[in-house]
Amino acid sequence: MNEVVLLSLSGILLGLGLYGVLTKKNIILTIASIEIMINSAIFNFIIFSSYNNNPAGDVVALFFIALAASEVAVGLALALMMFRIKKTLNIDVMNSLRW
Amino acid sequence: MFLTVILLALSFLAIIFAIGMLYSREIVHAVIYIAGLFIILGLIYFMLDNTFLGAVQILIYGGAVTVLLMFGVMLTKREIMDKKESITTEYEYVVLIALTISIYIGTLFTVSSYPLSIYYMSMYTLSTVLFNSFIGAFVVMGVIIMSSIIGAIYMVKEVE
Amino acid sequence: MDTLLFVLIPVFPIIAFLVIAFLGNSMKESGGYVALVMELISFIISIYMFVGVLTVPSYSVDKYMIWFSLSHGPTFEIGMLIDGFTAIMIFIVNLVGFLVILYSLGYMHADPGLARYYAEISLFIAVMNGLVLSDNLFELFIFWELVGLCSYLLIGFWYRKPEAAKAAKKAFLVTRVGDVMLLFGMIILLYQSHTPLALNFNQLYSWAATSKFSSAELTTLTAATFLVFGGAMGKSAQFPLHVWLPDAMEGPTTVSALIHAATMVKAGVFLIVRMMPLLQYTPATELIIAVIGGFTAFFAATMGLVAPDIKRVLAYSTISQLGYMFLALGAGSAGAAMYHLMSHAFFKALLFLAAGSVIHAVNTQDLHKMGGLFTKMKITAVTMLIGGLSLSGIPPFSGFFSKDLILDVVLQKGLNNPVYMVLYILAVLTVLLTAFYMFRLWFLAFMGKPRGYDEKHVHESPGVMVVPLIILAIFATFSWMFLLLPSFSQILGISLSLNIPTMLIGVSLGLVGIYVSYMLYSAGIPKKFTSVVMKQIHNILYRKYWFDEVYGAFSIYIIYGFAKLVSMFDKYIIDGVIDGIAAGGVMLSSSLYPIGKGLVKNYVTLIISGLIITFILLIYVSPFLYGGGI
Amino acid sequence: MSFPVLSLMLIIAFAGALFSFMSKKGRDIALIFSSIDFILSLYLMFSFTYNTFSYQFMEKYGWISTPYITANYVVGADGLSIPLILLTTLLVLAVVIYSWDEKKNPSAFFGLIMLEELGVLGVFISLDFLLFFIFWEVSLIPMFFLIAYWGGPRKNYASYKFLIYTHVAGIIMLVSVIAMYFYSGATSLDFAAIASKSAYIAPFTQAVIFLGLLFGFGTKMPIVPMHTWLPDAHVEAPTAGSALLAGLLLKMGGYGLIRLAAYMLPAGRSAMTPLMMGIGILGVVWGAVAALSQTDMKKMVAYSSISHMGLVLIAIATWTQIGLMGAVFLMFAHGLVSAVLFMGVGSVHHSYGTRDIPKLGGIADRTPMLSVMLVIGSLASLGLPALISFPAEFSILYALFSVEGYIVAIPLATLTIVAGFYIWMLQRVVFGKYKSRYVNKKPHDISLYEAIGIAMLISLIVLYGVLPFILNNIILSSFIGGMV
Repeated sequence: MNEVVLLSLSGILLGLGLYGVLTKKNIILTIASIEIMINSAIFNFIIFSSYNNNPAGDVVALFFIALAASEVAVGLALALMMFRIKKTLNIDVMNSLRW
Repeated sequence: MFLTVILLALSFLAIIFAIGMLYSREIVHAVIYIAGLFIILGLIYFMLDNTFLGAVQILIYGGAVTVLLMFGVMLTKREIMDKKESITTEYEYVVLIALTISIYIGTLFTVSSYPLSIYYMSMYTLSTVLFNSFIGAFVVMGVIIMSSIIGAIYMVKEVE
Repeated sequence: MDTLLFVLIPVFPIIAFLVIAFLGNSMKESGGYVALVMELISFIISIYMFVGVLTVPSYSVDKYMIWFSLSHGPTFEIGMLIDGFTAIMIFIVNLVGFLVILYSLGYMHADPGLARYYAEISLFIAVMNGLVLSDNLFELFIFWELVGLCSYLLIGFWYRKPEAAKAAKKAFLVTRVGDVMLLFGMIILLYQSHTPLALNFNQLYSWAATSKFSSAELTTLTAATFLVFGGAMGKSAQFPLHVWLPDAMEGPTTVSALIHAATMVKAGVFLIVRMMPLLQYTPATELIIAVIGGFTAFFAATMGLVAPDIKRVLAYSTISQLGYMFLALGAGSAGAAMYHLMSHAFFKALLFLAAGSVIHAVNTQDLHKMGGLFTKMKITAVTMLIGGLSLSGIPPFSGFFSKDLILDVVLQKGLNNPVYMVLYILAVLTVLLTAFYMFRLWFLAFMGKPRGYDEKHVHESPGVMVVPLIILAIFATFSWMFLLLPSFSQILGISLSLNIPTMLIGVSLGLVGIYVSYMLYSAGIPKKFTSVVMKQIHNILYRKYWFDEVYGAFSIYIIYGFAKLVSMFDKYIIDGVIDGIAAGGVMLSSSLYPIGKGLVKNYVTLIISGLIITFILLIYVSPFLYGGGI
Repeated sequence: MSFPVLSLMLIIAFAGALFSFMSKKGRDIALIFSSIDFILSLYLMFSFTYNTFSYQFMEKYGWISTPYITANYVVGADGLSIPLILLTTLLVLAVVIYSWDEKKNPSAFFGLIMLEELGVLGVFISLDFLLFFIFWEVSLIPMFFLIAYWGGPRKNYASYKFLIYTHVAGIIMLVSVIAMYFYSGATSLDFAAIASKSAYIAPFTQAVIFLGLLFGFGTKMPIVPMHTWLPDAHVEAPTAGSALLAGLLLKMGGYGLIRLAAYMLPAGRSAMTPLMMGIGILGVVWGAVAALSQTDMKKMVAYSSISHMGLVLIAIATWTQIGLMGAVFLMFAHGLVSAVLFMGVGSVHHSYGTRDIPKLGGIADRTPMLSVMLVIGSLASLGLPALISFPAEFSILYALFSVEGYIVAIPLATLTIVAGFYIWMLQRVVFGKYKSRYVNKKPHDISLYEAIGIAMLISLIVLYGVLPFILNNIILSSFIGGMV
């Protein structure tokens, strides 16, 4: 029962994070949504690691947390850059992938 | 049973916070909601007898990341765009998410046929594994994090 | 006899052809002499062959060389079959060929395309000799087509005249229909007979003589022989395919004399003569040949009654006489057909050359513009009279004997078979018509008063043109004497038997025809017909039963229309589908274009959709397909 | 191993292409190199050993060797390829001479022609599928550029259509051969290795693979209804391109169909025989009838090619000795004849500035030499005996009759239509009164180089028409004997 609850929470968080990534126009909120998705993934690792008594999952989760933190730092740096160059945080302005 | 009730309550709260983050009008509120979400997840880790990761979660996510996000908001706040745009109602995305979740839960039920129970994860075990089996990955990870931080700083600094 | 010598008969004209074709433009007039000399040599050799075969009537030699062979199939060869029919035919071809070249020296004098003319005539004589010498149907077909080619080129000799170009096209295409039938017949015969040497005549004969045909095989054989006759129908201008020959008169008159009267059109008769040993097993085909031949004889003669053009009258006469020959073949007598072929070759070549002489003098082919030439061109008039009498079947000219033989043969057959009786009556009526149109021509041309040509310049033709006329007139008069030679009769399997009643009927009808035309035309062109019926009949005959119109409409509206339809289908349907697919691709891509407008969000959506579809497939679909889970 | 003459031919063609591109006198170099190739192919023809059923002039070197795929550099020739090799070198030489006066970027033009020779030669001599496919694709590229750069007003459409059609066909062919390779379990992509095992594939699989190959090679031939690229490509291509396209590239389809499809997959072939017969007969009729209504002379000749290739397909479908001999012979014959016709039409266009039949008329008056060549080409194409096409057509029709009976009446009747459009064209274009209304006022007769190019081919048309056994013996003794 517990694991069902936890895994469901993880899935729902992933979906909500994805929803945020896709719909939010503010780049900071997009980064926050990505964080939610990463958290749900980490959460999954921890659930399985706890239930299987396998520390490897925890270790990976640890790495992910560290990575996610630095990723947020880089993401925010990018957001600042974007703000400086484009004078806005609207992600729809960033369409220079199309030449 | 007690654990289940607590977990359910925490999960409910987490979802509330996540939705709140997605639908808040003020971006600062959104950051506060997400901080709440992170902390609740940390609490859940505690409930799973994984105290070290719970602490890490609360420290890094609930503290550092939230503060970083806050700084991001503070550095750019004035230029935040029209509030109406923060919520979009594009139907296809919602469908997409529903699909994602249902599939995810579907996988979950295939998995849940295994006998599962919660084990205590001591810090000693974790550190033993981390510094023995995963030492190489640990070092690589450190380098990556270091370089990404340096890159971020450099990037921000360069434009000045 | 040295058989290998006879290989040279076609070789000399070929040499002439090559020399004139490559050096002709610098040779001008002298090209004619080259052709003449070479043809003279061939003529001498062919006389040698003719005389030699007459001394040994049962002579039959088959010399061949392998052309190419298949390990699981027939061997194709090229060879010579020399027997009585070959000798007679080769004699005719080279005699007329020689005389026509001689005549051409005068007739074609100063034509700008002289070199081309002599080259093509030489080529024609060469391939005609090859056709006659062929010892198998395959080889015969090759030369058959080549004589058709020469005919095409020579009809279109004056290619600047659009009518000549059209006539050449018509001749080629109409005979092509027959040729394709012949090809079909050959394929069937080759497959059915399985002779070791493909379609070799002697082997075909022995195959037909030795094998016992079941009824299904007989049906196949009937189809094959009928198709072979189809080829003859095209080349010899028999009933449904007769339309090309009158138009072929657009070529020079010498060409008409040589190709479209004396030799090439006889190739069909010769082919059927060669096929006679097979035909006797297929009475149905024989009957068809007789019916078509008899009908054509009458049918063409009716059209000849009103033709205004001197050469066209002779052309219809040729068709009609060829019909006689096929009638004889259909009645089962190769000899009668062959003999009529011979005498017809002489008198019809004579008639054409005489007509050429007239045309040379008055510069028109329209009978209505001639008249009163007798006093000015006595030799031409007399020789043409001889030809006309021979054609009309008046004794003692050779045409009388040959025509009488055919009528006799058909009558004998008709005593047992009512169809042949009807054909006999038609043939007898044709005698009347023949005499009538022939003498209408003669009277209109030579009697009465001049009707609008330049009288001062009209004079007898030069010697090179008159001499061939005289020689041919001698042959037209006296060639029946060949029948007095026992060996000649033996070759043809006929004799100079005089059946008095048929003879009387033929001669009297001929005389009636001459008398009627004398009454009508001796004083010039009679008044127009007054009765409506006669006017209508005249109109029908003058319009040639609207055959040209019907064929023209068929080719324009049916075949060309179908062709248009097909190319429309290609253009709009097939290309439309292909271009439509391309356009659809472009449309699809341009409708997908906004997705790629550079927004990361869209890309992420696509990636996620892909992932989700993959998950669905993996989790929910693959267990059904492979039985296991993920 | 004997003297590697086949590889030498490839190298010479490649070197010719390379030097022509680089040099300013590309045409001299192309002439020299294509003559050398022609002489080498004559050497091949005369040193050919009769009555052996194996490949001759074989060369084999290792090339790619992995556990999954082994491909070698194998070249060789037999009775099927010798005539086509001869045709290739001869046609390229004739085309080089014919286009001697090309003004627009001549070095690249002649370089592309030599490159085309490389591709086509490679296709005809390679005995390994990977090599075959590489050369197959190599042969497309120069033709694409010939059409796209030297072509007529709609050259873009035509060149892309050509490229897409033939390339898609090539890919389907590739997929089918790969399927054949894996289903047969052969150890290498060598033709001999595949052929030794492919006959044991399950019949249904064979039929499916055969269908793919028929599509691939058939589009190239082309067969109805994948034929519409051909008229467009021909109309827009320069004369040299048309001559090479009709003379060589179409033959690749027939060659591949015989060697790769029909020979290697006997069960597939027999399953698909009715389809091939049907398409072949349809093609014969379709090409002839469509040609009748064309007003562009080049388009007319192109459609007649479709008709002839339909006959080739019929011949392959009969799979009898005489039929296959006819198929190879007709491919050779059609190569020469259509090249003559395209060159003739090209010269008409050159002299009078149009190819439109209604606008032309009586050209025999002004350009007699050209007219003679057009007449001979047309007569050869309509199958006049003593010219080259007749023995081939007769063999094929006989084979068809021996296999399918009276259905032969349809292609036979079509022969009258073929004669019809050629003779009608001659009547309207060559004969009659000279029409100067729409055309160039002062036409000049065919130039010396053009005349030499055409005359070379015509002399062979007559030679092989009169003495067909020169070619027949090669085809029969070495290839058909071992195959059927």
